[in-house]
Amino acid sequence: MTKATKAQQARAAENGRRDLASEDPEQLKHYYHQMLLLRVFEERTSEMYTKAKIGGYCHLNLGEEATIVGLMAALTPDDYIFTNYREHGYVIARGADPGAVMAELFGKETGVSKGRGGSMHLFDAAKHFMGGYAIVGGQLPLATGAAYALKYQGKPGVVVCQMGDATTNIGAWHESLNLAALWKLPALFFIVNNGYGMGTTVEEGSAEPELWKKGCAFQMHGERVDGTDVLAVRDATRRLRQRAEQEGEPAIMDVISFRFRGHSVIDADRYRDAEEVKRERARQDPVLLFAQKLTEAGIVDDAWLKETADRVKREVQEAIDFADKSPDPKIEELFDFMYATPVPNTPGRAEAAAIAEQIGGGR
Amino acid sequence: MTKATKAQQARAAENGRRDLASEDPEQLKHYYHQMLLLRVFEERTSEMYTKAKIGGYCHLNLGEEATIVGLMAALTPDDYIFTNYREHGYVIARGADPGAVMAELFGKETGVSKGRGGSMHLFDAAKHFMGGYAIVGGQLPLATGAAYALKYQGKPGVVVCQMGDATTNIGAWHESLNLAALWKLPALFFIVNNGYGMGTTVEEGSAEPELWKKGCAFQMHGERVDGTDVLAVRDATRRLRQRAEQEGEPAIMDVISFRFRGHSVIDADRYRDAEEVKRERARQDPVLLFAQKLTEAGIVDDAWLKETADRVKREVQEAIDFADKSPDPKIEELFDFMYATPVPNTPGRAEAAAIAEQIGGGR
Amino acid sequence: MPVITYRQALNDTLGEELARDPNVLLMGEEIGKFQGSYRITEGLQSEFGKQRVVDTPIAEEGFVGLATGAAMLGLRPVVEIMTINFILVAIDQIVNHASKIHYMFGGQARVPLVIRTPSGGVGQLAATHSQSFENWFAYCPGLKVVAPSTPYDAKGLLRTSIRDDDPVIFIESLALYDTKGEVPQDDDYTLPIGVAEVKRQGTDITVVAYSRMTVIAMQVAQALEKEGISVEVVDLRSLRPLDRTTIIDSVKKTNRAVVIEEDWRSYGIGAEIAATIQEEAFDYLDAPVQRVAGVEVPLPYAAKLSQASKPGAQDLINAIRRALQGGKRWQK
Amino acid sequence: MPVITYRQALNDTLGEELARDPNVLLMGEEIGKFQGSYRITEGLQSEFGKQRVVDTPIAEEGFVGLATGAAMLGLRPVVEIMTINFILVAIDQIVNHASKIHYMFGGQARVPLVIRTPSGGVGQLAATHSQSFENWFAYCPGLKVVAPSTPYDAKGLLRTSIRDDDPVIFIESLALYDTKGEVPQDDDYTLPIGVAEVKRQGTDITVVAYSRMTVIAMQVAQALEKEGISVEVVDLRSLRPLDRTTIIDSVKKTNRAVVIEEDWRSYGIGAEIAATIQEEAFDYLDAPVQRVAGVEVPLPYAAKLSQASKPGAQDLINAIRRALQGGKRWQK
Ligand SMILES: Cc1ncc(C[n+]2csc(CCOP(=O)(O)OP(=O)(O)O)c2C)c(N)n1
Ligand SMILES: Cc1ncc(C[n+]2csc(CCOP(=O)(O)OP(=O)(O)O)c2C)c(N)n1
Ligand SMILES: [Mg+2]
Ligand SMILES: [Mg+2]
Repeated sequence: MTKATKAQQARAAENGRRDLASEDPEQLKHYYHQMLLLRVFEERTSEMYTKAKIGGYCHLNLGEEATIVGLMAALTPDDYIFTNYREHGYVIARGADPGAVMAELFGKETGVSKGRGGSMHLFDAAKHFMGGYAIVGGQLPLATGAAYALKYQGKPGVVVCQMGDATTNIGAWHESLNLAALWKLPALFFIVNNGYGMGTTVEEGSAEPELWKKGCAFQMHGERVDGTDVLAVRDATRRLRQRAEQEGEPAIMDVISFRFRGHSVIDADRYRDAEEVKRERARQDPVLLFAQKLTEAGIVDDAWLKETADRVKREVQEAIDFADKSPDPKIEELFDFMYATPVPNTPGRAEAAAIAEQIGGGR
Repeated sequence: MTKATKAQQARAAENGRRDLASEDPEQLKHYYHQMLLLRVFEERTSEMYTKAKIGGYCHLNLGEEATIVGLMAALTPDDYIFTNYREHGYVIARGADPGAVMAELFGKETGVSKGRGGSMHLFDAAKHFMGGYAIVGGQLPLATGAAYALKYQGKPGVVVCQMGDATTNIGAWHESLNLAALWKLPALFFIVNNGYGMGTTVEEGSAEPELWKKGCAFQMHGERVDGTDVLAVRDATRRLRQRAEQEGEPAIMDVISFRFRGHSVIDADRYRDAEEVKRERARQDPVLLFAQKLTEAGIVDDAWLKETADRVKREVQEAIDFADKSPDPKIEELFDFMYATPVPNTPGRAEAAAIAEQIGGGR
Repeated sequence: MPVITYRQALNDTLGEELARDPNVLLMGEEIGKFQGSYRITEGLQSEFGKQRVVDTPIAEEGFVGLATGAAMLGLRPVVEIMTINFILVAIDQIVNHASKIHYMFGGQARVPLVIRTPSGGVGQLAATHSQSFENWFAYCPGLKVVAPSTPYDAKGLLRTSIRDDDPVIFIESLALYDTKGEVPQDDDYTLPIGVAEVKRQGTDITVVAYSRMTVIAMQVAQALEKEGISVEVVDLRSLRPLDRTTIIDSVKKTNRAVVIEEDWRSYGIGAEIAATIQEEAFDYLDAPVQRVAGVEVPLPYAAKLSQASKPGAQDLINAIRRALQGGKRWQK
Repeated sequence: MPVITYRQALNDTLGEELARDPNVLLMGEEIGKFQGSYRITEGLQSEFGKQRVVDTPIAEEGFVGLATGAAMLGLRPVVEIMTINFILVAIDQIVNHASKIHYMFGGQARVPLVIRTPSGGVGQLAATHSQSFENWFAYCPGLKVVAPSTPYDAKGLLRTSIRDDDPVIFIESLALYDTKGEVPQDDDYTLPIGVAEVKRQGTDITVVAYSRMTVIAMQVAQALEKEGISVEVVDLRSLRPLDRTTIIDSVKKTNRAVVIEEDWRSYGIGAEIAATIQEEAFDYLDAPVQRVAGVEVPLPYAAKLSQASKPGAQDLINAIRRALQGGKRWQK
């Protein structure tokens, strides 16, 4: 335990910002483009919500861009990802078409979940993105099970289980991490620590506020990472990913970033001091920080930044247009996907058609 | 963490056996009498089960006598106790009439739970024994809530939450200990570590097999205690009890003892090596060990031991006779206790009487 | 009587009970500093302090069980579960523990606990956030389950629930929070648990409903009146104990019945109502009891699919017409 | 066909499926070294190893969810929950997750998961260890729920369940494990999910049952035959999907029905059966559908109280007589 702790503190330090000399400029530009894409996508998403193009609950990744892009940069196609409901950016950064993601938010047939899931329930099987889950902690046992399957079948890859800081206080956390450590599963428990579970601070929710230390109960290694530094996240993930895959040593990543807005788009964020939020947003804006670093390092200039901004603007507009033009799912298909293996005495197309007809009579 | 751990290891050592010089001989004799009472009570209970006087599931405290008597010796009348389903000895050592406990096992109206609960669900409000619970981990949130109530009402006392080793792997453990630590509740999480959850060893169930260390996830202090040493258990409990009551610092006690028989009376214990079990029983028999210590210290002699054995034999026989002679609960009272606050449209005495009548017609 | 919202009625009642009894406390996620996800507890933490209005970590099993244990020692916790979908992680504490403690221990301990939670769907909350599970709790002896449909009932039943010594599951509805109605200000106004109410007198058919569906039933009853169809509306108010007498008396008068429920049809609340009516009013029924309920799918997000899956006024009207078409038996 | 016990039929089938498909694995508490609390998995760990027959810590939510996630990646886990009472701590993973994954994500992931668990009470297991919750699962779209009553059905349905690509809740009964019956040895013998069976032909009355209650129904049917009462027994076999056609066809023939269930009466399985019959066979019913069910109490431990609370053969006989007394409507 003592040793582990020392090691962990060392790591926490080592996860500091790195210089860009050793990096491939094109890679860095790609990261920036991705981060900006997520930023603009979410800003437009919030706009679309107020325009009532999007319904239900909607949680944004604003402030989390470096965390997401850094994580995805470290993963391989073999890896699987499970997340919570704050997942738009994860699906896009993992390679899903932004149009298909926006279409899902619009509830269209062309959406990544065929319009059945919505903002909190995105899925992309081809990209090994195994779902956004809206019950706090619900994705933890599932992700642990995916890691179990990889080990059982002797397949390469690891499973990343993303969650929020407040999720470390629910029972599923304890059971999942114990099983992962006990059975040496290739899993990374990736905590997006934005300091809040809705209005509750980490300190108000967890008796051990240093979340990376909570693995001690399972002899599981943990590290704190600066979530506003795309390279820090990428490198820590790479290192721990390899350890998980090759040594069957799961780990906790406590990735710190700042939540730019309320918990969801309908949260007015009254419980936080507006001034402080403004200050922190300026201080911890991953996109801005990265733009500065890249400029200082002479990797990009204002022209490139402007051009990239325009490009992203276009890309997001295209996503919105695609979503807008896409068709709604048909009521006649209401019972499609009910069961994977057909079974008698279950409604199907005919019953759905009857409902559709009745709707004609207004429902 | 580092500091805490050192401190804990020190404690673990300090919780070693003590000499008897400083002790009141009468107290020691009382402890011995209680331990033997539990021993014989459970042996006769198992006999009564095979005679079909007792039904359902039945879990014995054999091997756990010093743990129970030591715990109860340290508690005050203000304290509350919640346990799992392996609780016969706890209720008796807390001061319930052995006759009323045996009557409950027999399912009689005179039982501590009026025959409604049975072996796994004993209760004695007067003694602040707040129930045996048969869902693993179920008692943890309840006990935590009792501690919350003591603090809320500014009352003296602590709450002891007894559980087995394997119970530390379920979600309720995590949520309860986090809440207890976060809110500084006067609670002791008392683990009866008999090395097994049914057939599963501690190492097979918990990624951190040193259970007293699992509090690290909540910054909660923990200690290991020799559960075959009544004085070690008493003193450790006293110390941690006071800390919990006065400083609002909950703690974990990892109390080691050996399970003499199968998990329950119907478990043939095939998964353990019979020879080893025999050896360990001889080596870790708390009653035998204490008898030797007391004799060596010249506090008791064979005559007293014999006399105490006879007395205990009588006391348990009286308990059995009482249980035997006691009346069954009446079917006419089937719906008594349904609700604490009466409510319309709920069956009562009349409906129960109708059922009783029907039974005449054979059910 | 002043006209206030369902939300206000709940907020007032919680405040009054906190003021009345120092053993009453509120507990739940985001009920204090955040003012409550749906603002039911707005302002109460600033008024009564963090000791009486307790923000919890996300640990429903933990704090529901904690509240149960605290109730065993005499506190009277009123727990908020943000929505009924999240109650599944706490259900072991409610069903295997809170509901059994008084009976199983021979009456030695009481559990004066209230669990408030909104059930059902609104907007496009989709599969994990639009469910109804009140039938699960109504199934369990030892629990009391209420589901008020108006601000008036919400106040009367919440008061009674908080003052009751048994665990009460108090079912609310997101879609009702902004509805308005008259609410008595009288300090000891309460409503009994286990008693249904005939919310509207009628002679042609009985519509049995609870919670939000009662509002739809009342609207439909009014609309059909113009067509000369006289609908009697029975609002269950309590799902456990179930007031069968009020239902049966109504059906014996109207000879026809429809039950409308927001939950899934198979094994839902309506099944028990229909089964009860055919058991106790068989000879009075001129047509089968019709059920209007949610379509049996994990509620899809897409607006059209979501709408198509939820029971509405038109579905009720169609069911009423079906029931009225069912001719008198002896004419067959 | 050889005659074996229900337990043996399950044990054989699990072994055969483990041998047939390397992606099939068993998971649960004490199923390996301990040989299973009720010896259903006896010998399987020594035969197939610890990788295929996995002993878990006490963490139902964790390993049920783990099995669900593993199923999403192509494994076919068969999980044992020691008794259905303990499933409450895992129910969020089953209902909020496993049951929704295929539909909610537009068919992109399958969950070939089986959860086996004994329901109901036996002996004096008391309030926390004698419950029935199959109605809760039968309520949930996305789940399939089966409840075999004989060794024959147990084998056929378990095979189908393991080979099915959806989450199946497989309901067993402690009191059935030692019952015996003929079981086909044929390798591809399976039974369809969602289809009920007329276990006994009769003309005077239909008794609808499932799991252990079917055994009682068959005994009662035989006993009443001597009195010249011809009882038809419909064994539901599956609770979701529910085979309404088989039930209705039978009632249209007999004009009378009784449903017997071990669960609590209000909001139990029988409510849906009774509601369905009156909906779809109203004009054929000569008497109200009778329900025989568990008495609504947290099951007391005391032998007499416990016995008095459980449904039995005599209760069924009484209900059948009540139903037969219900005269033909048009004679009234
Ligand atoms: C079991 C459960 N309880 C409560 C909720 C309501 N809820 C949704 S998100 C949330 C806060 C989660 O905070 P955190 O884990 O830090 O993630 P973040 O939203 O900050 O990214 C809560 C309480 C839920 N969805 N599930
Ligand atoms: C939630 C739950 N899962 C499983 C069981 C079945 N069960 C009863 S006792 C037990 C083992 C508990 O072991 P431990 O906590 O070490 O206590 P011990 O019996 O050894 O005293 C199990 C698995 C249960 N009662 N509840
Ligand atoms: Mg957070
Ligand atoms: Mg143990």
